[in-house]
Amino acid sequence: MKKFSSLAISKADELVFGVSPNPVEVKPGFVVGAGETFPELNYILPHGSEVSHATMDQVEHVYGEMAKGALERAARLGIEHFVIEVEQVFEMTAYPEWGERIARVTREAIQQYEDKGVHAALRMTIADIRDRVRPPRNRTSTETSLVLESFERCAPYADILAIESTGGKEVHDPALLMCDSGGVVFALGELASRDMAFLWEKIVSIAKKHGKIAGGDAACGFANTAMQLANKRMIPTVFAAMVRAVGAARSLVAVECGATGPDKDCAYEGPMLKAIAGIPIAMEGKSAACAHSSRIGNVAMSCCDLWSNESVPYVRLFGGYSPEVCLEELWYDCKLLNESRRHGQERVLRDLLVSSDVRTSVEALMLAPESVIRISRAIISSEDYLERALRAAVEAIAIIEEAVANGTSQVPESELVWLDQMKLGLEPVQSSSGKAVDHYAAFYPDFIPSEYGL
Amino acid sequence: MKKFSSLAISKADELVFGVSPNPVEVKPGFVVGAGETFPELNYILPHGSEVSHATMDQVEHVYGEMAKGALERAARLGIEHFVIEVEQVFEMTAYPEWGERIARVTREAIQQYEDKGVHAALRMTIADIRDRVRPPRNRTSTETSLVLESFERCAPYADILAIESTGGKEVHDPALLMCDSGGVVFALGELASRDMAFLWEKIVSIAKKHGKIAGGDAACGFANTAMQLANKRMIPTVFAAMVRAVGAARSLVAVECGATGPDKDCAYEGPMLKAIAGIPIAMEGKSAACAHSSRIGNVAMSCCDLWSNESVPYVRLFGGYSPEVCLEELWYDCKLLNESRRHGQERVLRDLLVSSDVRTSVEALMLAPESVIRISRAIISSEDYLERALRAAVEAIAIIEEAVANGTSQVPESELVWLDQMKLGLEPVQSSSGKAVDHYAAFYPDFIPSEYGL
Amino acid sequence: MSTELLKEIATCIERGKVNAASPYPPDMKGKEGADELVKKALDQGIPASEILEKALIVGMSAIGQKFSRNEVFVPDVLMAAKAMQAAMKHLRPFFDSGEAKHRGTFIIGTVQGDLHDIGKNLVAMVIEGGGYKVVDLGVDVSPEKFVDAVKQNPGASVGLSALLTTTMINMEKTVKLVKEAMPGTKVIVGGAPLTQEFADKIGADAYSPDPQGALEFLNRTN
Amino acid sequence: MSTELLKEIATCIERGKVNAASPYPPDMKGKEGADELVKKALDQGIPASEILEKALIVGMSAIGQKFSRNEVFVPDVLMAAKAMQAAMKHLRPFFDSGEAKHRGTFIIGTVQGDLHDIGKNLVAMVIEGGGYKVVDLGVDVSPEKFVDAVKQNPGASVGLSALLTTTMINMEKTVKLVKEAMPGTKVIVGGAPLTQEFADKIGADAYSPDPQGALEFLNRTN
Ligand code: B12
Ligand code: B12
Repeated sequence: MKKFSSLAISKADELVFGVSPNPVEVKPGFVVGAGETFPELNYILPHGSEVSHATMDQVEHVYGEMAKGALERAARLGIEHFVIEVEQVFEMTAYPEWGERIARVTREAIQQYEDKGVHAALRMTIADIRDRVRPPRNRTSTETSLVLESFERCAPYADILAIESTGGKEVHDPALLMCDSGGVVFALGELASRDMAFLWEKIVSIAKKHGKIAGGDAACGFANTAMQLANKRMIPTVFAAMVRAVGAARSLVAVECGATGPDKDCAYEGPMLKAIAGIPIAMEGKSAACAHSSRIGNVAMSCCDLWSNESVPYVRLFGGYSPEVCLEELWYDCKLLNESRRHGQERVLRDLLVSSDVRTSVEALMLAPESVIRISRAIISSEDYLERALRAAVEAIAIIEEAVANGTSQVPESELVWLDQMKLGLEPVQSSSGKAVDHYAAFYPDFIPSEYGL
Repeated sequence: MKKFSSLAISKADELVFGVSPNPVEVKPGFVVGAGETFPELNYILPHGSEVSHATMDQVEHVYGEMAKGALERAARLGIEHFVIEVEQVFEMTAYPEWGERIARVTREAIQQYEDKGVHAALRMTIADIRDRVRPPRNRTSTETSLVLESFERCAPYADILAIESTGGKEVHDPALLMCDSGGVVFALGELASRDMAFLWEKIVSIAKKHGKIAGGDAACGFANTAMQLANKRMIPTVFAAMVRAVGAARSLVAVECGATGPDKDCAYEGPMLKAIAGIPIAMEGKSAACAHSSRIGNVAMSCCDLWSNESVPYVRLFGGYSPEVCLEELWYDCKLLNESRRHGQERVLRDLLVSSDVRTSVEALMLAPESVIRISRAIISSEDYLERALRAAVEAIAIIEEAVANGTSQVPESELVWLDQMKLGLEPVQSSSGKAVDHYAAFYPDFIPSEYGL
Repeated sequence: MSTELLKEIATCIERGKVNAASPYPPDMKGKEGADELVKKALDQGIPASEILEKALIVGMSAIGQKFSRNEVFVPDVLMAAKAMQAAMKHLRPFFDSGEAKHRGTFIIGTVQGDLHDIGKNLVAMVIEGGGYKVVDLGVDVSPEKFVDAVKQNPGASVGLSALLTTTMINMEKTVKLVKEAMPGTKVIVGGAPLTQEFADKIGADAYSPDPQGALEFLNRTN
Repeated sequence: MSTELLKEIATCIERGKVNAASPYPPDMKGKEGADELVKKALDQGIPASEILEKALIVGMSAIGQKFSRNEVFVPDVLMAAKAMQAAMKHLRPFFDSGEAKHRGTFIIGTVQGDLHDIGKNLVAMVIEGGGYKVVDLGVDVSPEKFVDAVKQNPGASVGLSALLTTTMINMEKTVKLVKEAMPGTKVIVGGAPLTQEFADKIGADAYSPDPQGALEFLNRTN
C-alpha cells in the first residue's frame, strides 16, 4: 500500500478552492479540481418517513421528485455541472436492492436532463451498517457483506462511490465523551485506520471493475460528532479541533488504498488530504447550516473543490422545495469563488474566508491553510498509523497553544485547562503500539481486536 | 415635502456594503450603515397554519418560540446585533390587537436576551390590507384605518416600522402581464407615488410620536412580482429589470416623507435609495433562496447594510429550526463582508459579487453600482413623480441596450424584440401627466382616481 | 385561396394581431388583423366552423405550445387572446350558443383572506385558452360564494388558489362545502405554498404547480 | 471536624477525584480521593446517610449546576460520576437496598433501525445523576424489547431516542405497544429530528430537546 512521504501542496499559499494537483473527471467533461468549484447537493426524505417494503414505491418516487426538482432548477439557472449525493439510510444498505432502486431512479432523472444542458454526477454513499452489531464485527458480520453488496449494486448507476465508515467508533464514542485524547488517537489511528485499509481495498476494486470513481471516506462519526458535541458545549472546542486533525490521519487511508477523491464533505479533514495527496475535496460550511451549526462556515469554503449542503430533508419552502433552494444557494457561493479566480483574486477571497472565522474559533483554525500544511506534514512524518495520528494530535495542540499565546484565536477561559489535560491524555499512546492496544482494551472493553486484525 | 436634487453617493466606487452616508441607530448602540453589515431575519408560521380567534394563543406561542430559537442561536454563535423582521400576515393587521400581541411577544423574547449579549432590533412590517377591497379605496376604506391602527399599536414594541404598500397595484398587475411599460410607469410613478405620499406622512408621524424609526416601503408587489414572473418565464427579464428601476422612483417617496431607513429588503430598489438619499438599506439575495429564486443573489449583497432572508416558514431541519438556520447563514455572509472591510478589501469583494451575476442577467445589471448611479441620477433629474419614473424606465432600457451591444450582459434571443416594445409602450406617458391619467383610466378601468387625489 | 386566408388568420391569432389599427406586433403594423380577415373569410363564404377550427384554434394552440416551450411570454398569449376575441365577435352569431364550443366550465377564485391573484389569473387565462368557459370569482372568495357558483353552474369544475400559508387552510372548508353541495364536483388546488400532500389531506381531487397541469386535469376529467 | 471532611468529599465528587492513584484532576494529583475519604468518614462514625446527603449529593448537584450553566463539560460530569461510584461502593452496604434512594426508574433506548446513541447516553447519564435508576437498552431496540423492559420494571418511565428521519416513525409503534402493555406508562421522546408536534402526533407524553428537559419531566411526573 502506497504511503505518502511528501506533500502534494507544500505551501499554504497554494491551497485554494477550485484547484487540486490531481483533478478528477467525475463524468465525461465534468472535471473536479481543475479550476472551478461546483455545488454538491445532498437531500433526504422528509422527517418521519418510513423506509420499508410497504413504502418503497413511494420512497423511490420521492427520490425521483427530489432529483428532478433540483435538476429543473439547475436547468433554469444555467447550472451545467453539479454533484448529487445520495447518502443511503440504513435500510437502503440493509436491503441492497432498495439502495439500488434509489440509485437507479436518480440516475434516470439525471439522464433526462443531459440534453437540457445539465450534467450532474451521482455520488452514492453507502451507509456503514456494520455498527448495527454491538460490539461491531467489522470483518466477519453479515452487515459487512451487505455493505459490499450495496457498493456492487449501486456502482452501475453511480459516478462516485463513497462511505463514512465507522470502524473504531466503539472506542471513539466513549473516548470523546471523556475527552480522552489518547483514546481518540488510538480509535482513529489504530482501529479506524486498520478498518479502512480492510474496507477500502474492496471498495476500490469494485469501483475499478465498474469503471467508476472511488471517492473517499470522511471521519463523520468522529470529527463531525466532536464538533456537534462542542457546539452543544458538551466538550471543549479545543478538543473537537484536535479530533479533526487526528481524523485526517485516518481518512488518508482511503487514498492510500486507491481512492482518488473528490473526498466526502462531512468531517472537514479534506484540506489535509488535498495537501498530502493532491486530491480534490468536497467541503460543507455555512450553506450546510441546514444540517448543522458550526463555527467554520466560511473557512470551510477556502479550499473546497465541491461545495456541499451536507443534508436537507425534503420540505416545501416559499422558494421551492428544499433541495432546489439549497442548490441555488450553493451555486451562488460557487459563482463567487469562480468569479474571484477569473479575476485573479482567489487568494484575497480565500484569506477573507479564513480570517473571518479563525479569530473566534480554534476549530476554524485547524482549517487555516498554514495549519493544514503543518498538520499534513506531521502526518506524513510517520508511516505508522498510530504514530501519525499521534503526531497530528500533538501538532494540533501546538497550533492551538501558539494561537492562544499570540491571541490570534480566542479560546473561552473554561477550555484553557483542557489543553494540558489533552497533552496528559496522550501519554498511553506515546509508548509503543502494542502496549497501547492492551491499555485501551482494558479501558474500552467494547471492541474486538481480531475484527481489526489485532 | 423634501425632494432630492443631488445624490448622496455620486460615485459608483462609493456604493459599498456596510456604509451609508446617513447611518441609523436602530436601538441604543446598534447603528446600521456605519461600517458593519448585520443579518435581518424574517420568519413566518409553518405552512397551513391558521390565524384566527381560536388559534391566536398558539400563534402567539409559535412566534415566541421562533424568536427565542433565533436569539438562542445568536447567543451561542456570538451574534451581538441583528434585526428581526416580523412581517404581519393579513389577519394580524385586520385585527390590530393580534398584530400587537405578536409584536409584544417578540419584544419580550428580545429583552430576555439582552443580558446574554444579544441586542436584536425589531422591525414590524404592517400588512397593507387596503387591497382587500376591489377596486381598492386606498384613502377612504376601513382597511386604511386598520392599517394605521396597526402601526399605532405595534410602534411601542417595535424599533423600526415598515410596510410594503400596494397603491397602484390594480393598474400595475395587468400592465405587468401585458408587459405594458407605460402602464407600469403610470402605476408606479403616478398612482403608487401619490399613495405613498398619502400614507407615509402618517406613518412618519406615528413613528415620531413613539420615538421609533420609520424604515421604508419596498415595491415588493411590483418589482418582486415582476422578478417572479420573469423567473417563471412569464415575462421577459428585460421587462422585470426595467420595473425595478421604476420602482426606485416610487419607493423614494417614503424617504421624502421622512423615512430614514433601513429600507425594506423585498424589492431590491434599495441601492438607488442609498445613492440618492444616503439611507442604509436591507437587501436579500442568495440567502433568501428559501423565499424565492433569483438571478441577483450575489449582486444584491454588494451594497447592503442589512442582509436578509426575506421569509422562511417555521420548519425543523437537522441543523435546528429554519429561522436559526437562516440566521446562521446570514451571519456567515455578513462576517465575510465585514472581514473584507477590516482588511480594506471591500471593493474587491463587492466587484466580485457584482460581476459574478451581471454577466448572465440584466436584472442583476440594474444593481451594478454604475447602473445604480445612472438610474438614481435619472430619477432626481425631475421633481415630477410620473416624469421621474419615466426617466428611470428610459435609463434602464438604455443601460440594457448598451450592455447587450457591448456583450457585458447576456439576454436570451427571445427577449431582444421586447426592448423595442418597451420603448414603444412608453409613448402614452411621454405626453403630459393629465393625459396619461385619461389614457390609462380607459385602459385599466379598475382604479378610482379620487383615491389617489386625482 | 381559402387555405391561404385561413393561414393568414391563424398567423394573426398567433401573433396577436387584432386589427389594422393595432400597432402590435410592430412588424405587422398597418396590415389587416384577425378582425378584418375573419370578416373577409365569412364574406368569401368559408363556413364559420371551418374558420374556427382551421384558423382560430390552430393559431391559439400554436401560441400555447410556444408558451409551454418558453419561447414566448404571457403578453404574447394575452395578445393572441385579444385577437381571438376580435375574431369570435364575427363568428359567434353562427353558433347556436356562445358556449356550444366549450369543453366545460371552470370556476376559479383565490380563497378567503388571500388577495394574491396573478397566479390565479394566469390559470384562468390558460384554461380559457384551452376551450373552457371560465367563471372567475376574484379574490378573497368565501366558501359560500364558491358553493353558490357551483350551484349556478352544474357540472363545473372548481379551482382554488392560495399564496399564503395562513389562507391555505381555508381551502379545506371550501372543498368540503363544495363537495357537500354538489357531490362529484372536481376540485383542483394550486398556489406557491401548496403541495400534493396538502391537496390529498384536504380532499381535493388534484394539485398542480402550474396552469398547464390544471388544463391537463380538466381535459382528463371533462 | 466532620463538616470539614464532608466538604472535602463533596469537592472530590465535584472535581471527579476518584482516588489517590488517579491523575485527575491534575491539580489534585497525589491527594486522597472520594474512595479514601468516604472510608475515612465511615471510620470516624459519620452516618452513611449523612455522607450521602451532605457530601455526595452536594458534590453531584454542584457539578450538575455548573454543567447546566455551561461552565464545565461532559467529561467533568463523567469523572464526577466515577468518583460518586467509588464513594457509593462504601455506602451501599448501609442501605437496605441499593435502589432505596432512587426517585424512580427510567428505561431508555434508541429505537429500531437507529444506531445513534451519543445523545441517548447523555440523557441516561443526566437522569442517573438526577437520582433515577436507569435501564439502558442500547441501540436498535425493537418495540417488543421496550415492552419486556416495562413489564420487568413496573412504574418505570420510558425514554425513546431517534436521530434518523427514517427511524422516528418506529417511535409511534413503540409508544403504542408500551402503552397497551402497561397503561399509564409515561413516555418521553427526543433526538435531533423530533419536534413537539411529532411527539403529540404519536401519542408520547413529552418531548424534550435536551437531557435537562427529560429530567424535569421525570421530576414532575414521578
Ligand atoms: C455522530 C453521527 C453518526 C455516528 C453515530 C455515532 C453514535 N454512536 O451515535 C455514525 C457515524 C455511526 C452515524 C451513522 C449514520 N448516520 Co449519523 N450523524 C451523526 C451526527 C454527526 C451527530 C449526532 C450526534 O451524536 N449529535 C450529538 C448529540 C449529543 O446530539 P443528539 O443526538 O441530538 O442528542 C441530544 C438531543 O437530541 C437530546 N436527545 C437525544 N435523544 C434523546 C432522547 C430523549 C428521551 C430525550 C428527552 C432527549 C434526547 O439530548 C441530546 C443531548 O442534548 C449527525 C449530524 C447532526 N447534525 O446531528 C449525523 C446524522 C444524524 N446521521 C445521519 C445519517 C444519514 C447517518 C447514516 C445513515 C450515515 C450513513 N450514510 O452511513 C448512518 C445511520 C446509522 C444508523 N442506522 O443509525 C444524518 C441523518 C439524516 C436523516 N435522514 O435522518 C445526520 C443528520 C447527518 C447528515 N447527513 O446530515 N452518524
Ligand atoms: C406579488 C406578491 C404580492 C402582491 C400580490 C399581487 C397580486 N395581485 O396578486 C401583494 C404586494 C399585494 C402581496 C401582498 C401580500 N403578500 Co405577497 N407576495 C407576492 C410575491 C412577491 C409573488 C407572488 C406571485 O404573484 N407570483 C407569481 C405567480 C405567477 O405565481 P403563483 O402565484 O405561485 O402562481 C403560479 C402557481 O402557483 C400556479 N397556481 C396559482 N394558483 C393556482 C390555482 C390552481 C387551481 C392551480 C392548478 C395552479 C395555481 O400557477 C401559477 C402560474 O404558474 C410572493 C413571493 C413569492 N416568492 O411567491 C409574495 C408572498 C406570497 N406574499 C407574502 C406575504 C406575507 C404577503 C402579505 C401578507 C405582505 C404584507 N406584509 O403585506 C400581503 C398579503 C395580502 C393578502 N392577504 O393576500 C408572502 C407569503 C408568506 C406566507 N406566510 O404565506 C410571500 C411568499 C412573500 C414572502 N414574504 O416571502 N404579495
